[in-house]
Amino acid sequence: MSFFLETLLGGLMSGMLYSLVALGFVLIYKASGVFNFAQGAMVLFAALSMARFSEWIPLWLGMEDNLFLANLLAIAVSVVVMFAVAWLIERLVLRHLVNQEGATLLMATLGIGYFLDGIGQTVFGSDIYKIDVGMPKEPVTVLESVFEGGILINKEDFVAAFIAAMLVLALTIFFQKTATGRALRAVADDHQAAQSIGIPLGRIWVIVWCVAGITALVAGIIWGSKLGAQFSLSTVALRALPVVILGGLTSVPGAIIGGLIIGVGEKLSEVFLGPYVGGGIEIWFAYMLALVFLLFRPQGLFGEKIIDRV
Amino acid sequence: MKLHKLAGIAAAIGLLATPAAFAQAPKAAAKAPAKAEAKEQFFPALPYRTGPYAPNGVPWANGFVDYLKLTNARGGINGVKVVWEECETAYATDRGVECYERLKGKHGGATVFQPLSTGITFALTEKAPVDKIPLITAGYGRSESANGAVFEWNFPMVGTYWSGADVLIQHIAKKEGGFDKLKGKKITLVYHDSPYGKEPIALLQERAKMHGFELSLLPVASPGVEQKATWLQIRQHKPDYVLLWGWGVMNSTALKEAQATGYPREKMYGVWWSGAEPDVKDVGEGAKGYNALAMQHGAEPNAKVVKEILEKLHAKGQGTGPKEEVGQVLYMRGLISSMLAVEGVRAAQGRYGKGKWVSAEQARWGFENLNLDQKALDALGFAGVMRPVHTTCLDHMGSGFARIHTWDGKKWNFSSDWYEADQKVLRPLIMLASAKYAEEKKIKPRTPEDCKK
Amino acid sequence: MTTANILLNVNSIEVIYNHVILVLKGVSLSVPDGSIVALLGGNGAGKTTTLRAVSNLLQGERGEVTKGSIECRGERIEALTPADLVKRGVVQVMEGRHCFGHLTIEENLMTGSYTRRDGRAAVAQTLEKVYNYFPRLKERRTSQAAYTSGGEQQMCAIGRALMANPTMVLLDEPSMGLAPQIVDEVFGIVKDLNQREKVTFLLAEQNTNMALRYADFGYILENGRVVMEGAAAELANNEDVKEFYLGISSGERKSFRESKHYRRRKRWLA
Amino acid sequence: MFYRENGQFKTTYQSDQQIFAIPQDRWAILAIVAVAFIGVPLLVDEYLLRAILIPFLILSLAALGVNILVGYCGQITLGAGASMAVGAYAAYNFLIRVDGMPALAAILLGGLAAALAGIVFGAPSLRVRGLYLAVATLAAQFFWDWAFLRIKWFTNNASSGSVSVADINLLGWTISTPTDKYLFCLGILVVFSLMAKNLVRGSIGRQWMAIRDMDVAATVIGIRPMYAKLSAFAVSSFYVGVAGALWGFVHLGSWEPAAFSIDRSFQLLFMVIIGGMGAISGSFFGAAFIVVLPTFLNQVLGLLGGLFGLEVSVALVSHIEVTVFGALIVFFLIVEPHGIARLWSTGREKLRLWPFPH
Repeated sequence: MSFFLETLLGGLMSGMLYSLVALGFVLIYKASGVFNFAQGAMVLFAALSMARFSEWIPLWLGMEDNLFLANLLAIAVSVVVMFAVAWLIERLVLRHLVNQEGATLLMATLGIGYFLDGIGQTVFGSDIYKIDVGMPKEPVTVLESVFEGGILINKEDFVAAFIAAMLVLALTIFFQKTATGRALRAVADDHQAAQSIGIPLGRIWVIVWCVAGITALVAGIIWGSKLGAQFSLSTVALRALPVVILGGLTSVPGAIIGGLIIGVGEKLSEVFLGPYVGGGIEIWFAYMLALVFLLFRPQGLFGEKIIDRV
Repeated sequence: MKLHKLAGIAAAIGLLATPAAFAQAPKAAAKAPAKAEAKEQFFPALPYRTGPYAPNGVPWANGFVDYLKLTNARGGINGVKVVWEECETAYATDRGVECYERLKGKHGGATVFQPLSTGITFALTEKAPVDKIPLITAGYGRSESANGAVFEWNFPMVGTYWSGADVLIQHIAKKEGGFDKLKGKKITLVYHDSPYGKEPIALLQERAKMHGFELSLLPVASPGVEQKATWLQIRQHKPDYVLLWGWGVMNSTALKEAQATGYPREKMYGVWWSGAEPDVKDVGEGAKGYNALAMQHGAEPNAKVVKEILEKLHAKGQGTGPKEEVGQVLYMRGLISSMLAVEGVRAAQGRYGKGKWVSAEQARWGFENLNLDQKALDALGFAGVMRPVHTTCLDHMGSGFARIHTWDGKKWNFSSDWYEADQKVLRPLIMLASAKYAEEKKIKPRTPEDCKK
Repeated sequence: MTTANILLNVNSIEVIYNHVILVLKGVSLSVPDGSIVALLGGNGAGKTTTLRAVSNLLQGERGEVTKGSIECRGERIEALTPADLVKRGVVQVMEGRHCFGHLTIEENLMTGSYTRRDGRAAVAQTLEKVYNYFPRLKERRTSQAAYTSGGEQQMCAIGRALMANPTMVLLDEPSMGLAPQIVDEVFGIVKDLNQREKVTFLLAEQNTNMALRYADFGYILENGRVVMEGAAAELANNEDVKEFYLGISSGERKSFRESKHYRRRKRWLA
Repeated sequence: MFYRENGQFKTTYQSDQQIFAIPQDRWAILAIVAVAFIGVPLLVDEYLLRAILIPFLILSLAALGVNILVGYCGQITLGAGASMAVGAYAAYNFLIRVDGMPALAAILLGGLAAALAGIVFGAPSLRVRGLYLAVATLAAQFFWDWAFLRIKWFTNNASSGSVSVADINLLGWTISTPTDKYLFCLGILVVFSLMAKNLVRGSIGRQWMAIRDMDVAATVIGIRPMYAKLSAFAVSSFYVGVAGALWGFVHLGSWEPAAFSIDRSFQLLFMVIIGGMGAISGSFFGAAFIVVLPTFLNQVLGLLGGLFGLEVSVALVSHIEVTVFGALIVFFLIVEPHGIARLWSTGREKLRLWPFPH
């Protein structure tokens, strides 16, 4: 029993981490109808920027021992960097692709992804870099009185989950309650109509990519402090895809619920089903799980219905 | 818009012109050897300095190139200078194949290829016999290619995954106090889910049958950043030992997850690709007590050859990569790989003419008849770094020695004596697997008589 | 028409799509302040392209204005973004309605006020006004736009444009796909808005009959050229217009068998 | 000027509906094929054949398959790599398990197996659309990746899970030299391209396009979406599966599942979108772009570095290569969002009018 709970909890925690990446997808899709395959690259870019600046800034300023201040400055610099990336993407790419089909835009984001991967490694290097924001590493054991051996909890995951939850809350409010949020949703529905009533697409996109950049930074810091900032971070995006699909491309809360379901589903399947078929099933199990949900709700659990009128 | 269009057309024309450029590049290269013939021995390198495995690929590549530089600084191979050229593979098989094709004809023809990737090794194993270029896969590649009768062109020198796995089990047995104590013990293999990670399974299963320990297998999908479920299972099973067969980020992630689930690092044993500085660096104290196989060498900051490189290359600003890296585990691996290639050529010169350029086919003879005894190693500056290597027609591995080293939170220290892989266990497996390959590819294995040619 | 109160002046513009397809071949027209001007013509005549050229929405379709000029109150506007144009009071209602399907009707309307900087109260006031003109929208305010009827969506699109407080609305095919009754209702509201709110309309329409009934002035486009222009009443009485656009021929009705084997030649096609 | 149809009159429906209705096109295609069969083997060297042209041919075939599904039927797929893998492993198993199985038959059977798998994993398309479908097809990708690694039967119990095959023998012709391999792949590609060209302009092709443009409307006019979509999945997977078998048998000779990883799926989708969706020629343009460009950049950047006397490290070159590759993708999309094939046809349109601008 305690092992089951541990697995469950582990799944929930991983799920929250996936959600963090999934959120980036949802944000951009919701606000511009673009499925941003560069999200993984953005997470990597943000993490590299964070890791390297927190290493460089103390060297430049000559304050080796103030970790807190160094991290704070590095975060600030990284935010600026991500803003610049967002602005450039709008300027150089999206502006010229107004009103194009989904496939074209998707392709463009893949191009952006390559670009960021390349430039990120050129500027920041391709080694493993450390992000140390003081996340607790050692596990704690709780509920020892209830279960034999207690339940092992990873404190780091707990902190990460909390941050993710806060982020989601803020984003939900932003989308549903503000005029900018409304304009973002309008742009997602119909670029041209939004343009025709005077919503400046350029500015909207910059805003949205900035928000997605911040989300990528948060995800990058958390994942980076877990795994180290290095190239493989961009592959976590693939783990987040079933989450987005299951939760619905357009739903912020969906990204969270989807993350939890996928996280729990894949961990339980790997631990309890895996041994019978040789293991290593969690990736495709996650996708299959998403697929099964899709068969019942083709737009994802919380996604907006795909509305067709002939 | 006009500008865009023009630029677009220009780009299109550029693309069309590409074949012409391609056609010229190798031809230009083909001309070069006319004057360079019998002068420079070409060692192509297929490293990866980008992509998911870059942190581990870079030091290897630096060591590889540094030794070639050192060889020239020492006056070449009996006076024959060496040249090298890198082609980035990013650990991708098709890029590796393209690089192989690109480099094999350059600078008068490649002497030997070293792909540093199991996948690329598999693909090149098919091409090398056709082009008559040998492959050195020191410490990786196909374990069964140690059988030179079938794999005429493959040289998994110094160690294969099977010899490595065998040594690990020997070490564990010794720790437990004998092979008979292994009975009923639980050993878990956490492996990279690819041919690389799966290589040791056959041998471990063989050993499990012999000694009656319980072997469980936990695959980790590439690149290995998601291991929570794996370590939850380990926490449940509480195995006595965990063997780690990872590469790149998978290693450090495994150590972090072990820390997070509280599995003692002292009971973890990595293969030699899981026991270098990049694997433990950002885990630091969290990896203290973790053991890994040392493919003969470990981190060797005090070796003579390392000092020589620092003095002859890095002191003059001619080194490859940062100075601190010289002597680290993966750097040493690249260095040794490079050394084996150079010494093979030296051996071939012994037969085909000292101080003369040798072809790839001639070099193959050198690799097959390599006899690096302790004296030769000492002379090269490898005293204490490795043990003698002696290859034959039937045994392309040449040496099955290995030892264990342990991370103390700051650096790697040796923690065991030398072990030698048990040929009685290895040989049948090698013969079986290579016979199957020969059958698939319709190859007739060489007989001892063929070897004498 | 004096030049003083001309709101919009289009001066022999040429539009090319995708660098090869020439669609407008020198279209000129002017729209006086406070009027309703109709652009008439068949499919592919260039009506929509003209409107898009004015509102600068061509870019998304890979079209561009290559010759001529467009002026709004004497100011050149070809280089402005659509958003700038909305701030200057020119809004387009696109053909085929283009409501934001996943937003509710009220949210749709509110997006129209995005460019306004005159405070919440003023916006709320405009919203009330729009609801007055289109009481149906008020009923459906909380339903998703995609689930409303075609007429409601057209009203929503017009209402959304009004939320920007425009001086001029470019209205593209408001009658498309609507029942005649609804068309009447929509045109009635357009006329109302024109008279009471002093909104200028430039209207592209295939339904010539309906358009001429409500418009002050009309242009007839064919093959990317203006082939006829005149006051609405004049056009409605023109023989050619009657024959080719209104489907009324002179004389009494003939049976199909007696009808001419060839139609009257369009005189302007030289 | 030379590309003008004036004076060419069609007097029968048959001549009006030929594959290449304009004689200039017909001659051009014939010339290209002739050069490819005769000229290229004589002119180019081994490097070009083995490292560029053979991969280009095989991936063109795969891209053609993906284009049928994505470009003509509008179903985005990210599982093409898996179809290649199914084709390769199925062909391998047919070859080793059935005595005396000719290699070409094994390759085609591999394609059929891929078609079957395609139908199974294409089934969600009946309910799921667009990006959701794209991600759903990833399920197939990861499932097959896993299956070929884990299920030993597929790899004939190879200890490492990778398999290898001997050179193909086709009616006494042993395909071993690069030129042989090139001609073999080229032959298959030409046959399959003509088949595809005919398929997409026939009834089934029109059904696919109707489904692509608006599936609800297509259903209303009596097209059975199940039949149309699944047939597109089947045909597409067949093409991709054959390409996969060729990739394994002819190009690599020995392979592991990683040869058909998710990167391959993305790569194939790239080719189709960059090359031009819904255009047969687009598949070739796209494959050329994706196969040639990185290698080209890599070599040119290295040369450029050498030109300025800088010793550019391999790492920097490949970082820049990735960067430039990404930038070029974006650039091409901006110049022509509908792919290189459209750029080509726009150019042709201009050629027809030349020297007049409109």
